[in-house]
Amino acid sequence: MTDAQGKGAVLPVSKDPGDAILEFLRLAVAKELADAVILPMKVPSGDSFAWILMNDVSLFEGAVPIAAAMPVQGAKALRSLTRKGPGNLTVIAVMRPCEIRAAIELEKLGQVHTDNLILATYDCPGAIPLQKYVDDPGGSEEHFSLMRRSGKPDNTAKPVCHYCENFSMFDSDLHFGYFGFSEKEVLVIPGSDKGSELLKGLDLDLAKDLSDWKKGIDSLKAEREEARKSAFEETGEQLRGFSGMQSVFASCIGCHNCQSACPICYCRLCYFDSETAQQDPDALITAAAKRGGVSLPEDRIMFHVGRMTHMSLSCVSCGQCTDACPVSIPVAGVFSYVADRTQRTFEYEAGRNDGDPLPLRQFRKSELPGIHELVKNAESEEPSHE
Amino acid sequence: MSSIIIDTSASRGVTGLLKFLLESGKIDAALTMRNDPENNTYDFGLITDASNLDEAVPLIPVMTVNAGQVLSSISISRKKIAAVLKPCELRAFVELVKREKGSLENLLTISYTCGGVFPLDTVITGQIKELLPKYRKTILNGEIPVNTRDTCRACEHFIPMNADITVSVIGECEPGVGCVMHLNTERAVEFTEGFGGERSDRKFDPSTLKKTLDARLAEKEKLFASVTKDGPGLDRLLDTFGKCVGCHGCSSVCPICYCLLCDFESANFDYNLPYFEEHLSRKGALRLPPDTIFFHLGRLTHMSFSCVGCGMCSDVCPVDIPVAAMFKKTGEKTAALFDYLPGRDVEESIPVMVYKEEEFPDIG
Amino acid sequence: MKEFEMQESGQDRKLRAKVGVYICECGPNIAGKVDLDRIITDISELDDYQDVELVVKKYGFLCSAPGKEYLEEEINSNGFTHLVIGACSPRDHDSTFMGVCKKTDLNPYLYRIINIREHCSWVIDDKEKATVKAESYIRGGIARVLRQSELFEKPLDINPDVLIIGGGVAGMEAALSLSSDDRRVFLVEKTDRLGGVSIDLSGILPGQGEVIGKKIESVLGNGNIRVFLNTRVENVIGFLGNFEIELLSEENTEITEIMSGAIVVAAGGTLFDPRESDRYSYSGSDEVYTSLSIEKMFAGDDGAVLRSGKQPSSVALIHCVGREEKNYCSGICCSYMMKLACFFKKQSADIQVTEFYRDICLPKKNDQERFSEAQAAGVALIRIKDISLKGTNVSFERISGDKDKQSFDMVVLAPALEPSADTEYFADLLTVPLDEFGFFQEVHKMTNPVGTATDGVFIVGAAHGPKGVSDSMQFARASAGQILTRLIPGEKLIPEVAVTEISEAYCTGCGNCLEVCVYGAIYSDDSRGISVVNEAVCRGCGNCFGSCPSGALRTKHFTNTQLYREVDEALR
Amino acid sequence: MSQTGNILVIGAGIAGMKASLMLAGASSKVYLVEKLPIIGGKVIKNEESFPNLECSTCMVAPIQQDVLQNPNIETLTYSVVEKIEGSAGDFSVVIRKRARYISLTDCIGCGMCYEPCPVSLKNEWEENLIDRKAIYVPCSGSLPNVPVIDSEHCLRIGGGEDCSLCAEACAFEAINLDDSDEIIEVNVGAVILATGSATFDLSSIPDLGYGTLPGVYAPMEFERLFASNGPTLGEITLRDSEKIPESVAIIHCVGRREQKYCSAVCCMYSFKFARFLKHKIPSVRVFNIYSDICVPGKSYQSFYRSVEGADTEMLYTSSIGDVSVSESGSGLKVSYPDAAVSPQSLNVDMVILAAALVADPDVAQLAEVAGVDLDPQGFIKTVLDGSGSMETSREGVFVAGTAEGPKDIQNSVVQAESAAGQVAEIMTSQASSS
Amino acid sequence: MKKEFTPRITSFLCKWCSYTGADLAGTARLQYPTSIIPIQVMCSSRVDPVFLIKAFLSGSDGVLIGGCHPGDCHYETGNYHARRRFAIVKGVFDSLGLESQRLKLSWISASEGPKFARVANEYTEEIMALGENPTRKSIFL
Repeated sequence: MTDAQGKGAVLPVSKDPGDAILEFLRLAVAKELADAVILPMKVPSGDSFAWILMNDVSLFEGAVPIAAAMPVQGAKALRSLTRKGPGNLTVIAVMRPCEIRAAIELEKLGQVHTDNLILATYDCPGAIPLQKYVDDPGGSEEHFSLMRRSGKPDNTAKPVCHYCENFSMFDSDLHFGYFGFSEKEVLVIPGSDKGSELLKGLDLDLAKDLSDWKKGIDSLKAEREEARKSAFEETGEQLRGFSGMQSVFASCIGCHNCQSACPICYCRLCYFDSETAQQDPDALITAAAKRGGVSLPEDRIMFHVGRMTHMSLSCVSCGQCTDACPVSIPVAGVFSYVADRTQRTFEYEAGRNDGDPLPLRQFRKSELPGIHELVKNAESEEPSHE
Repeated sequence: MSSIIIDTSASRGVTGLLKFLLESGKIDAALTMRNDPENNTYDFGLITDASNLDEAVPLIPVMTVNAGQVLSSISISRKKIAAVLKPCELRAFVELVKREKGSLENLLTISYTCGGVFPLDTVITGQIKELLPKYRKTILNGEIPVNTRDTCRACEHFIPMNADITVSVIGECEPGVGCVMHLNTERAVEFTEGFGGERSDRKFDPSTLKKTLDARLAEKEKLFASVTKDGPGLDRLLDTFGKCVGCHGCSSVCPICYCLLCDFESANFDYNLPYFEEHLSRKGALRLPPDTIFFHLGRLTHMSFSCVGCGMCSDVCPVDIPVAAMFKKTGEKTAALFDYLPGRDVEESIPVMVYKEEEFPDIG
Repeated sequence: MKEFEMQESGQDRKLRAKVGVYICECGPNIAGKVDLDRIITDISELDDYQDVELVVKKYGFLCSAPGKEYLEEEINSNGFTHLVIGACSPRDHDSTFMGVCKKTDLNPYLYRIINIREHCSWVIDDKEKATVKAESYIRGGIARVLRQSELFEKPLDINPDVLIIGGGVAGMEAALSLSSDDRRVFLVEKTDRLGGVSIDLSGILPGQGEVIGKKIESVLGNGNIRVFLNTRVENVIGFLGNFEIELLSEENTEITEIMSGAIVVAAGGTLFDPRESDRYSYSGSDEVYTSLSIEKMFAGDDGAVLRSGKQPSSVALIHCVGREEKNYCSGICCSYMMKLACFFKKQSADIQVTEFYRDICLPKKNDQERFSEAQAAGVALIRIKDISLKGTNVSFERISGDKDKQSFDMVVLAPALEPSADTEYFADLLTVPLDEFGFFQEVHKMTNPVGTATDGVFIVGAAHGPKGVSDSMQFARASAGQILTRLIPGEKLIPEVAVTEISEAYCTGCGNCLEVCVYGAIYSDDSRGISVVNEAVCRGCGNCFGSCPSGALRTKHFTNTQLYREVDEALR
Repeated sequence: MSQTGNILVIGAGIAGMKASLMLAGASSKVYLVEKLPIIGGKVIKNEESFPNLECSTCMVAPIQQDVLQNPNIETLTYSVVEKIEGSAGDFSVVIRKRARYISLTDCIGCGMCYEPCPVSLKNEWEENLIDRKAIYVPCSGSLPNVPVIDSEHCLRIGGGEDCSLCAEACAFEAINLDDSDEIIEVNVGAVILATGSATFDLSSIPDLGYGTLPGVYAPMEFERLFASNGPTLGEITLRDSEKIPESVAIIHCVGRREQKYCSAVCCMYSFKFARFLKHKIPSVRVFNIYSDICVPGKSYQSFYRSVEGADTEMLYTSSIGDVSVSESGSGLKVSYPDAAVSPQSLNVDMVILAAALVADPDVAQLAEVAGVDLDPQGFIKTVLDGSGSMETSREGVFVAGTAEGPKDIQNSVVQAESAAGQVAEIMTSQASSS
Repeated sequence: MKKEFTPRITSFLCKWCSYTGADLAGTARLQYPTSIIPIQVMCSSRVDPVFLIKAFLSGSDGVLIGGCHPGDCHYETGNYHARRRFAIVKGVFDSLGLESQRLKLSWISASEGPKFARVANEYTEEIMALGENPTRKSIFL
């Protein structure tokens, strides 16, 4: 990692870190180090944000680099832009760490091409749930600015944010650090050669030592780790056995919004919407007859479990699924919990840019020694199923 | 054309009928809403064993998913099914049948004069518990219950079209009268044969219904006005749909949107880089992912004329876009072009599948 | 870092496109109005596409013989994967350049012609504007051609045999002109004899009797014609060149299965029943007759006499019976009524014969003789506006408006010709639409009157519309003409290439496309719950596409992505 | 005999083109000979064709394209057949390819050559309603879209003057002013005569004022007047004045008495004209003067009913032969005996004479060349009349379309298909026998 | 420094009639504005509603469909379906208050070169009057 030498450059802040970032981007575009940037912008109705690709500096005014809510997972924006290839434009995208991580996963899946992208992250205090933000933009903004200062998600933030330990520098080309600082300055830290290049181009010298900032970050991390443990324990409890699963997803109406909001679910046609997954009506009724009745739409649990198997290895716990759920099921909580386990099984961390191929695309002759035990455990859990 | 009167609540009456049908083997399965008390959630049950009907709440003013959609996947079965549907669900189903997405052949449709349903969040929050009693009273007097879906409040088609059995819920089932079932078809008469209750030739009583209708029409005017209050045009459109997050939840819960893969999720809407570059150079900025408005306009042209205004779309929209109101309003316009009413008659063919040689003289 | 044993990755396997862009100067017609050199520079510098190499050149006359050779050479030497020609209207030279491609390894469907003459240089005087427009067209062409894909002709084996439904004159005529040693004909007749109505008409058409008699003989005597009497067509599936047919014999109720490449429907017609209108008080029992029954009498020995057996002394011939009801003129009645009139006169000169007509319609060049003959024979002709009968008492309104009454011994009605009873059955069986009058609907009134929407099914004789014997035979021969020139024993059919296909993954089997396709090219595969295109029948119009919300259809060579890219480019 | 697979079709109208395409499709080599410089025949002169008023160009243009692009068809425009010798299965044919002076291969139809030509003449194809140059294409949209030089009137070719303005204007050196007729000899197995028909010579009935009264029109003149690619771009204005007619009389059955037959198409095109007029000029009054309505077949009467009363007033005359047209003031006076045989008259701006279809004046000569008999009406005779066979008195020679007698498009096509079928029959039987 | 506004009218022309008509306008050298962007389709029925919207939202100032006159369709009935589909899009546009004048369906036969030129000119005028399509600049689409 290029930030190994632990240095970063300093950007002055006028109002809030966002402006500093904007100023930085303006310069980059003006100096033609980048052709365009991708930033959130308030939608006309003012109660939400949209991703805007822009190169007209005069429009930067309306942009909000560090937005309080995450209506569309940034990786989706990057995917729509680069799915067909890297293109000729050098684009700087400023996004939350979880968004960048999702983008990196998607690149492994051939859905995103980062060749000409400069991926920038920032210290993320967490996001306000979409629904909350839409209902009360003003209030949410206040909460968010507090969170930004403290670096701690408050009760209005998305549940997953409370225990997200990847809220700061990850495998991005560039990172804007500001946690634990007076609102006076923002650190800009290169995370890759691309990043360093850009800073060089802007004659920003890496004068500032990062250790203080790092300390701050680490202590926040520690708190989140705690939160994480307890959260997972809770979820684990809820999920005990089949009935647990069932009650968590009891109110599911099968709209599959969680899947369409998910940045990792990149399929055009979800397997669980496809012909193959359709039940034959007669079979369904005979099945119903066996149990005296069946709940419709069928296979709701099947869908969620199935989706876990498909994408949990790449899940970045961004929480979009919970936001999208019309019946407020804590989908993200469950998926994050499951992902944590599956990813550990393969010593894999979603969103790492270390050339680690997707676990299911490779194998090691000698691995998963304990797999049989895993199966046994499953069996031993059998009795508690009902 | 006769009717059955049972000295019990409408809901019990219907459950009773379903029990009878199952036990007498006249049907193989019954489709009705159920209540799961421990998670206090609602879902659709396809019930084959009469004893499981205890948790049935056939007339509950909740729509977790449009029954038309549910039914379409099972109605092709050779098995006989009785289904309790809201009027708009039945209409949606009829639209689906026209699209080969279901069959009325082995179906006994039971519907009722509908007072409208509560949005899903009232269920999640448990609010519905308090709302229900009030609800029953209000619809008895033919008034519009509070907190129901705005498209329900503005729905003038609350009397079922072409249902085999119509249960009176609005107005007519005042205490003392009990549950009134109107048998509209031969099939209804034949299925209810041997079922208890007092037979009568009681006709539909329009009095309260009229009152409801007027109230609804008034609401509709208000609703339609509200969705275009700041005047029409592209800006207005952006104001409404601009915050769309592109989850396409509206189309996935839409009973009419039957496509496996929405065209707008197909490869047709992937763009090469030059496309973005061009727009960038033209506008200085553009939205990612693109085609937010495109999607909604496209859906409007694809299905608005078949929109039954059930309101599912608005209910699942994560950013509270008044999708249903917009679609209902536009739908009425487009359907009117062909004096078409979605779900009115299964024989009435879908406007886009047919044509008249002499029409639209002003076009072309 | 952990080491992996991995499958070989497919990363560096990539297709590189090389697009040739050749612009025809067309003398001053394009070069004079468009700055080609500028376009060439601009296009060559396009960096829109990854992995795409562009070769841009101009040439004097690409459509000229040397031009075509030049192009062929260029394609071969450069090994283009795609080709764009900027020239004139595809109507003029699309086929020309497709021809050039066919000579090379380049699939002709990976080429596109851009019309920068008719739509550009010829309609825009301002050179600057014309250049800009031409360039955006060509860019559009490049964007689109890159989305095109190879298409190949799929020749189909055909069965030259022919099924003919109906053993009347039309059917027999068709059978005789079609049958040969390498083409068998199956002639199916529902009754127990050949000849149809025309046998009864024998009376009025001189010599018709033996003519038809001969035809029947030669049909029965023809080894290549297999006649099925008392037989109905039970089931038909397939398309031009390949029909599978089930025949049901009424006698032993057994099913015969046959194959044929084409079907000629000569189901014939029947007469309008005067009872359908009370104006004629027709019972069939008194002295009011239809032309057909009179003809039968004339065919017999004692001619046309009253039920009493006596000669009628006065006969009224009434034209246009049913014309108003059916709202068409059968076009043959005037002629044969004149003939009948003469017959009566021949039978006995003292019979006074009166014809009541509305219009004289004698559309054949020789019909006029009949009229003169009738006049010469002293037949009274009365032009009327309106008429009604009470038995044989005729009350009528002359053209002048005067009302009048006359009574006769005998009245003969000329009923209109209408479709035979089983027309609807066949329409349904063969998925051929009927027209407003209940006759079969031809695929095109003028340019293809015997063809139908179901290619391979031909309509002849009175099943197509009211016709006399000669026209029926004419139509029969026309259908034979089409079959003889399209279904040639041993040769294959080459169906349309740019047809529609349906993606099994996306199709939901809603049936929209099925509904709008007039050619019956789409059927629903219930086992898979989707709709399927029969590429042998599809004409590639794309109507089905417009009806599909699921994006499940692709009209080859006109796919969405192709058109979208073209639009996007053009709008830059 | 390898040659016998070839076929000669004379006349590139709808019937000739149809037959050629069918036989070419059956992989015969077809020589399609057309005396005019363009193909398409009479039908392309109509803007729309009855009964369903279908755009004729849309209907025929694709057929023309197919003919010109079909590798099995050799289209010889501006050519005449001079000899047909031999017998069925082996005719030797002599064709004179008249000098066109413009190369069909080099010319791309840009039209640069018309401008400079100093000669101005009436355009016969446009029924003399507009002028053309000595080098010209008959109408816009002509196929092949290549001009021809009217050698008779060309200053250089006809007048011996030293003019080569057209050649100079041509960027493609497509014009060869020294071009000359070419004699082509081909062997064919069968011949189809599809030379079409003409319309009755209206000037032979002076009382109708055709040729003397500018307001009196022949049907084809009106077709062109209405055509959107015609002389007036579809504007209906009176000859010799820009006036838009306010009243029009259409007189039926002109020439029926003389010809002694009913052409069976005149009523329909008369009603079509009425519909045209009413659509273009809503205020116009149209009168159809008739004595018999002949609308045979399933689809004609309903059209008549839709026009009757709505687009035209129907005036019955007891004797159509006694109708006359005379000048009255600025307009025309039509006199006719009515149902009560009492004389009536009517003032109109325009008169259209529904002329009978008659045999083409050139057909007699063609009959000679082809060695076939004519019928009393001067049309080409079929031997087995009424049997649907299109064979003429000479074996191996067939006829199709209005060359055989008056008929509508549908029946012309049906005959063409029949003829093609009979030819195909011969070809196959020969193939199998040889 | 405001440069003149040249509208862009995406024109879907049916191969058999309108495209031929457009060709005829060319052969007759009838001048019409550069605004027309012809795109050949086999039949007007090939143009489904989504095409119109696509063209509209990607910034066409006008969208034109040219088809055979009713009754003349090369594929029997295609243009009748096209007309219905068009009616629906118009209906949607109207009820949303979008400028439905930016969508036009015109029957142009193969012989109507002059008509094609006329339609091109008149429609361009109309669009000129409407001004540039706001979708061209709007960034939240």
